[in-house]
Amino acid sequence: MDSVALQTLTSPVILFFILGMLAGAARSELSIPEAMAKGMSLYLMASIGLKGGVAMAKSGVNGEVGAALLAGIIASLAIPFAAYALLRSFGRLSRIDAGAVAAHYGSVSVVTFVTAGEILKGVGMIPAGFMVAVLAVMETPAILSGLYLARRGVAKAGDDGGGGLWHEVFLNASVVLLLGSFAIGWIAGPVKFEEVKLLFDGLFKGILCLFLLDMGLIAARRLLQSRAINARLVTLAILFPLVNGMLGVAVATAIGLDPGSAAAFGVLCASASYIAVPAAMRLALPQADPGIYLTMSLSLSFPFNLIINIGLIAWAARALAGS
Amino acid sequence: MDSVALQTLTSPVILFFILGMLAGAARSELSIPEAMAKGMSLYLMASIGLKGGVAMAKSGVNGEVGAALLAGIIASLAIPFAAYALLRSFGRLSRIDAGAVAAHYGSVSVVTFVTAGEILKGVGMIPAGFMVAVLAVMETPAILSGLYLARRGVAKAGDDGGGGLWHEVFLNASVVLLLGSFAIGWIAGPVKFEEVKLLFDGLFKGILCLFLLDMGLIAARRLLQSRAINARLVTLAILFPLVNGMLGVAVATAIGLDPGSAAAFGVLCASASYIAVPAAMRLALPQADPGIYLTMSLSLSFPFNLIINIGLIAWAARALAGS
Amino acid sequence: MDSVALQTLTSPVILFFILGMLAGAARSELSIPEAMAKGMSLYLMASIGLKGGVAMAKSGVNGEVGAALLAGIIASLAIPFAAYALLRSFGRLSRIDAGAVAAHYGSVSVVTFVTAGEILKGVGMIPAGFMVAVLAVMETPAILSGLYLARRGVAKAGDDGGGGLWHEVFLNASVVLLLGSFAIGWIAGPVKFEEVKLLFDGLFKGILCLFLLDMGLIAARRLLQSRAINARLVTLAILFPLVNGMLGVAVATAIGLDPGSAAAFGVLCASASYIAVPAAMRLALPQADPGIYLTMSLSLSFPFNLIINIGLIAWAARALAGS
Amino acid sequence: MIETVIRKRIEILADTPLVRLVTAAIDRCEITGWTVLPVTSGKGREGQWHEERVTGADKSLVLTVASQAHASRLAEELAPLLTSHGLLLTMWDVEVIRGERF
Amino acid sequence: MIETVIRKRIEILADTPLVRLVTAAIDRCEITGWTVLPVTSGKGREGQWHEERVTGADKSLVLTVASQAHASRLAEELAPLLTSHGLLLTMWDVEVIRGERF
Amino acid sequence: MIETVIRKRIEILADTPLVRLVTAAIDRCEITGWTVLPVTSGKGREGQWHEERVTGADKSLVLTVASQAHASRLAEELAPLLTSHGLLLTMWDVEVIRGERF
Ligand SMILES: Nc1ncnc2c1ncn2[C@@H]1O[C@H](COP(=O)(O)O)[C@@H](O)[C@H]1O
Ligand SMILES: Nc1ncnc2c1ncn2[C@@H]1O[C@H](COP(=O)(O)O)[C@@H](O)[C@H]1O
Ligand SMILES: Nc1ncnc2c1ncn2[C@@H]1O[C@H](COP(=O)(O)O)[C@@H](O)[C@H]1O
Ligand code: NA
Ligand code: NA
Ligand code: NA
Repeated sequence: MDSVALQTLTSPVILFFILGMLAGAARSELSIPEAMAKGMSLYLMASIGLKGGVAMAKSGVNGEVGAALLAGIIASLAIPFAAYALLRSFGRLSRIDAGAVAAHYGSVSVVTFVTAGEILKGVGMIPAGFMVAVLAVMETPAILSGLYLARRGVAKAGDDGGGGLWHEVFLNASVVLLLGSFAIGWIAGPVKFEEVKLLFDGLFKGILCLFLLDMGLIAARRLLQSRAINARLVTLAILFPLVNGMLGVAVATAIGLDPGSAAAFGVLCASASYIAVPAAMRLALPQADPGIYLTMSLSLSFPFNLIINIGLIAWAARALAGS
Repeated sequence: MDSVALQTLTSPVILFFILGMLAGAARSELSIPEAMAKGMSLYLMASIGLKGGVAMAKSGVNGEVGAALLAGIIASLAIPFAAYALLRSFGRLSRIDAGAVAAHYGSVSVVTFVTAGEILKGVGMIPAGFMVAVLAVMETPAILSGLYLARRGVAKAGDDGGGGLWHEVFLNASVVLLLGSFAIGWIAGPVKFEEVKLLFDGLFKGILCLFLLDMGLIAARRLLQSRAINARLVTLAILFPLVNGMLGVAVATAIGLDPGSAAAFGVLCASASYIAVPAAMRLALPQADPGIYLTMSLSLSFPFNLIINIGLIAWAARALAGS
Repeated sequence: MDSVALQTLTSPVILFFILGMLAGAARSELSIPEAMAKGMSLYLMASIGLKGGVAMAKSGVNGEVGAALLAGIIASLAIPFAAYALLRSFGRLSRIDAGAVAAHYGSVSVVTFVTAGEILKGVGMIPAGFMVAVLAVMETPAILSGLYLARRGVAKAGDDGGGGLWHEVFLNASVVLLLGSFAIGWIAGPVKFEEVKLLFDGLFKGILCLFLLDMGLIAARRLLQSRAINARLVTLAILFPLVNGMLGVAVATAIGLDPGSAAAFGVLCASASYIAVPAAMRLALPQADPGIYLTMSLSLSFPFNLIINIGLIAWAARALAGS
Repeated sequence: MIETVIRKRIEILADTPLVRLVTAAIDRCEITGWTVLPVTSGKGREGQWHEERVTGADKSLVLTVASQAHASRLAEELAPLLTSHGLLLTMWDVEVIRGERF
Repeated sequence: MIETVIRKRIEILADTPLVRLVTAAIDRCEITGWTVLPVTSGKGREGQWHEERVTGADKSLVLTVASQAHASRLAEELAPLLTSHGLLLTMWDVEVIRGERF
Repeated sequence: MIETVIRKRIEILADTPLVRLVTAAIDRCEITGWTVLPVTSGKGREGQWHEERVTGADKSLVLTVASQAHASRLAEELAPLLTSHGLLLTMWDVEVIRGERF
């Protein structure tokens, strides 16, 4: 684990994230233009989609893929139930807030996945290409669970967001871009990919640095301004990634994934959405407080995952594979 | 021709365009920030300008260049007359709408040219560097023809746009950037170009992918929302590129261009503007309906050129050169 | 000096700047989206910070570093006093305008520094890594001097900007980003830097081209619209860079810097801020006329430095080192 | 002097993911059109926010011009959303030329 | 209480390539200034549009503050363009401080 | 028909580095919130400007909705800055729903 921890803390990627958090905490005026941040997030998704598809074209489809996809969908559906129970009892949240937060933890964070990929690559644990598809399928099932939990027994008064919601959930920008570029990578294959590799592979880590600088700024600023967060919720925002990550690694190892992919699966379970799910919640559960769910997922669990938990998960995946 | 068709349909560049069209047709929320799209289009123009200039510095000026430039200017002036006749008779458009649409088909699409360049390079038919200058000189003459046709015999009531129009036409951003970076490439030459080659050459194809993703989205969305398009206009939007492309290849071969350059010339004739000309038309012919000219050039002719017509033109250029 | 002059005038970097100035002077509609320009300036600062830090990690800290930092701080504090005297007497400016302009000349222009770095590299005079830290520490002391000069003896009526000002000065985006990425480069070291080198080093010069295209446009447009500029102020806007540059080179050579670093130091003294200082002046000296200070620093001194003065300074640094 | 008529101008500040709900309501009221403006940052009872298009936590301003009758219908249509979805609605009289369009 | 005077605020939505025509008209009316705001998307009789700066099919909002007399002159100046160029103009009274500026 | 109350809408155009001064003044007046809109270009007595976020020479529009009393207080608070810092302030009556929020 030490090698991963060192790998993490001297990686420019993580250091830029920490710089962003420090600058945000010091209330510096530093900020990345919105359009650039949005552009970088689209780039990151297109890149990992493409690279996953190319890896898939190289390796071919095998049994593992189906198992991993199924495990991902089940995890995304199931995690919110466990999280909801704790958020209601220990976290003392209302039904609606608990449902909204639970949806975030069932879903995934693309950037956490991507950063983990770079860190794992650095220690020779390269995740399989199909993990990108697992990432894509895990984004949305959690939204269904979260809404079910939040609305159970409540008469849906004037469900205006309805039609828009399903659209948002299934044709959501990141799912379309991830799966679309996955397909393109698969069709184009490794030879054609060469022509665009410099952009989508060569620059990847550098652009991730700049993107994480921005995420650090946003995470710290939000934390400073949050009012609704208490010690119980902080505890849960650390506990969820820890437990979900370990369980994820265990399941993935059990279904036969290699250590790199098992670690990536653990990271997916550990990570919490802060892009797709918040947008869906604004539509479907407008009464839920973004001050709770965004702060927990973005300002607490996200940094914890990046700086500490990816290292722990990688260590666990190795330990389990070694046994 | 088969090799070009295959080349086209497995190229990440074209696949990203198709992904954009599909996402747009499915009304996905996916969208590229405006500032990023604008930035990428500036990058693409600076890149082809530079590369053309560098190629020119290598090859030196020869007789072909003058012939190609002249042919380009004549084509840009003449095409609108032929197109106008068909738009009035077969297309049943008003004089003003027909003039506006005709101007688009006489002018050129930078992105179609650039995409054709990549596809032609893939099959070993590299266009000469000076074709970039031909591209630049073909942008504006068509605007003059289109306006002449639209306004013939009409008393120009309160020609407010006048002064602004000539400015728009001759100092228009894409002409300035294309010719400016062409001159820079020429002055700097191949040795100095090395220093910036990674950005302007290495990343070119990758950035074209992301740009075409956006163009696909815009083209599909516009098609979905268009109300003024009927079967006659769809027919013309396919016919114009087909016929103009073939004639262009024939002329270019006749004046002695190599097959790659002849194909590029054909693509210029086939392509329709959707950036410079629409802006000029809003100023000079505000009564013309953008729902007609933008939909025809951007949502119909542009995809047809990218996906099918470039392949046909390349095949024709080869066939003619072989004969 | 001839080799540097030639180096300068055939460099794509400078040619793009000139293209921007010409397009701006011709009132072309060409423009770079704000968000892209802002993004490129953040990229340039992160890049030179990183590269400086990595160079520092390679070379280790030595006595020169401390001397250079101290000289930088003193220059930044002192230059405004000399400039102020001339701006009041020869330039005939009011106390407030003279103080504001003086602050600009004491501070530095990141882009001038960066462009000089590329030009110096081209003639084999590579500045030491720690010069980035000198750049960062020279940004703000001049603001203090300028404010002191402008406000001396004036009762500060309703000093609303106060609190915000110190914040702006010390946690200003460029200082945070420069020093932050300097630290990251230092911690990560040359091996880890390899992973992100393609973005932060490989693309550097190309992105600088596009950025300078925009700066040329902005500089020329501002000059066209300026009303408050007269021959006296134009004279000073040329004189300050000339004299400060030569004095800077002399001092730097005297304290033992190598010719490349001495030239870089001269460029820092010669350059005038047009990002950090104008923002601080709007807050702290709102009555000062931006039409004077921005036009002098951005539209006059900046082009003079880029196109002519960097060459002169490099020649002086060589001549002094040779003696 | 050119003839003008009085219409209502309504502006609604909403979270960007909710803009579609607002424009759908405008369409339902058969108002001829709407326009969306970007917004950079803000502060309200729920705290301050700043350019966060990445997390979808940003806002937009929807503006529409309508007759008094249509405007009232829109206000009523949106009223239930105002509290639940945290919308901010302001409305005032403006003069327009070619009033028959609205 | 601070003294305010009444001026007209005029806002004109126009295709971005046409903004120059609008600001030229404002200048001709000798109004002291104008300000342009970006616009993201919209819908009118000619259908919906969305962030298309690349094709020049986007719009901008020009805002200007002027005296009643200047405002009327501007409205008359722009009236012929309203229909031909599809501009949307709204105008209303606002209070300003330091009214002598406008 | 839905009940509305009258509030003041105040819009202040300011250089972006000065926005913090304006919002601080709004906070001091205990107004519930504010919203900042981007601005692209403009022209005034000091000449024309255009998208120059890089040099910090760009502007922003701050909008706030407040009761008459709060609005007057804000106008007085900002009055000294108007001339010295070149702010442009306009203010008018608007109808709002759920007026108790402001
Ligand atoms: N009633 C309205 N309220 C606000 N904006 C409108 C309205 N009608 C039209 N627009 C805007 O004006 C543009 C052109 O309208 P039109 O000429 O009707 O297509 C639309 O795309 C909208 O952005
Ligand atoms: N009458 C006006 N209407 C709208 N905006 C104005 C007006 N006058 C000035 N402005 C804006 O305020 C800025 C500063 O004005 P000034 O202080 O007169 O240079 C200008 O650049 C415009 O953006
Ligand atoms: N009084 C106000 N004036 C202008 N904008 C406001 C006001 N109150 C709230 N807002 C805006 O509405 C958003 C949501 O407000 P709230 O629901 O109170 O947090 C804020 O972030 C501001 O952008
Ligand atoms: Na998860
Ligand atoms: Na053509
Ligand atoms: Na200096």
